Amino acid sequence: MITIVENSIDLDSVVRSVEDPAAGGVVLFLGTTRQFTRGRETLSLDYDCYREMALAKMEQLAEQARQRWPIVRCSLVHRIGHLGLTEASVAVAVSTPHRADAFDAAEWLIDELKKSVPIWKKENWADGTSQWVHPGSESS
Amino acid sequence: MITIVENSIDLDSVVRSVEDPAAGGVVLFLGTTRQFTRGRETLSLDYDCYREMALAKMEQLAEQARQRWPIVRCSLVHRIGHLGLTEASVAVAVSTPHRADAFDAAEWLIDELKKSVPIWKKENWADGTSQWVHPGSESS
Amino acid sequence: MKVNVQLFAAARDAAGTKSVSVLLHNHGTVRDLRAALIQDYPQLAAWVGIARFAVNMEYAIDDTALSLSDDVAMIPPVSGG
Amino acid sequence: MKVNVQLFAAARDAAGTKSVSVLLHNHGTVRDLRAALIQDYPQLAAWVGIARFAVNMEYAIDDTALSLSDDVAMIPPVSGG
Repeated sequence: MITIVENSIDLDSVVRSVEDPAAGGVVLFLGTTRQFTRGRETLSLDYDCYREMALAKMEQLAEQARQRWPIVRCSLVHRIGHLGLTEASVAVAVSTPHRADAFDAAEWLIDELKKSVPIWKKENWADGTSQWVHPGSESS
Repeated sequence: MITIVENSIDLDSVVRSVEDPAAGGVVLFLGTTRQFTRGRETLSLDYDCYREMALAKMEQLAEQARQRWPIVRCSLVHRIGHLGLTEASVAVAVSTPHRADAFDAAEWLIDELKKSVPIWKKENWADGTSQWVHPGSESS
Repeated sequence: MKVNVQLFAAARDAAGTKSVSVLLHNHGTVRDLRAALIQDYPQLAAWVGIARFAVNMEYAIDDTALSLSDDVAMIPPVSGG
Repeated sequence: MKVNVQLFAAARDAAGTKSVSVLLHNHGTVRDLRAALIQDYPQLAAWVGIARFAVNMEYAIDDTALSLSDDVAMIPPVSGG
């Protein structure tokens, strides 16, 4: 399951999507909305994406992960739109025959997703300002 | 949440138990019932435990993990009794401010749980035999 | 040829629009596109400098030549996840 | 003193019971317990050799001395997870 959703990510369906009799372990990563970043308070986030390309990149990452690890099933779900504190913006789920591979593949997938998938986060700060996060730019 | 349950592990409640505004990431590991182990087919599993000690050991592991990583919340749930294929026997959930710590702590917790928590698995093989798994013994 | 460039996030806010168009000579490259965007849309200059460009949903290099039918997007540093 | 030992998994199956009792002299150790179990319950001998023992829900070493009130359990190699 590789998808971009506008509402809450359904954890059960993500985990079910990677269940398989060949799997001995499932690793699920959720990126959640943190209240404080370097001392600055966040009230909420807004995510935007270049949808067609984001989906294509997510498919590519899943395919690359399959080439590196013995993955049984793999799902990537990103939520866009408005998110409150503690809500999950992204879910990565990987099932493998043996658990170490699931940990390695899930961590690689989220690391790569954050580097190459065209999705952007806007922080809505408690001081009333909002700011797109563009790592490496002056404004982020 | 550190607990031993007799029925299906409720994923939503496990994930909710580690949600926190201080967390930027959640890693959930599920150990699932695999159909084939070294070519041998499993139909189902039965788990037994020394309950009081298993809970005490799980609490100790969580405490040790808290000393090693900046854990926001951490849950360990083990299911005992009879499990069919693909069902989860164990759930480890860890939330941390930054995701790399959640991956490391969750992997450490499941590795240690498998070494020291007094819980045992019986394989019910497709050939009609059953066998307690005792790593290192001749029969396993 | 006229090239339409999709904009996102801070670049979209800076331009006040979801896409902009520039005129490039035939076989113009991403490098030419950057120069044209800076000239025609100075409010995008800071973002053009740090953005990648995607052509038909793949990241392109500055030497990539553009065609009339390409889908072109300006991809400022991403922050998904 | 009489020491009651909880059994689990294959050791329980081998003994056909959830716990067994052995007589140890006062201040007997886990090492003495292993010897007494092998003597009194030969069907447990293979498991006594590879098991750890827990005293009051902590893994004990062979030199650990036992008291009458201790909770003692034989812990064959674990396979949870």
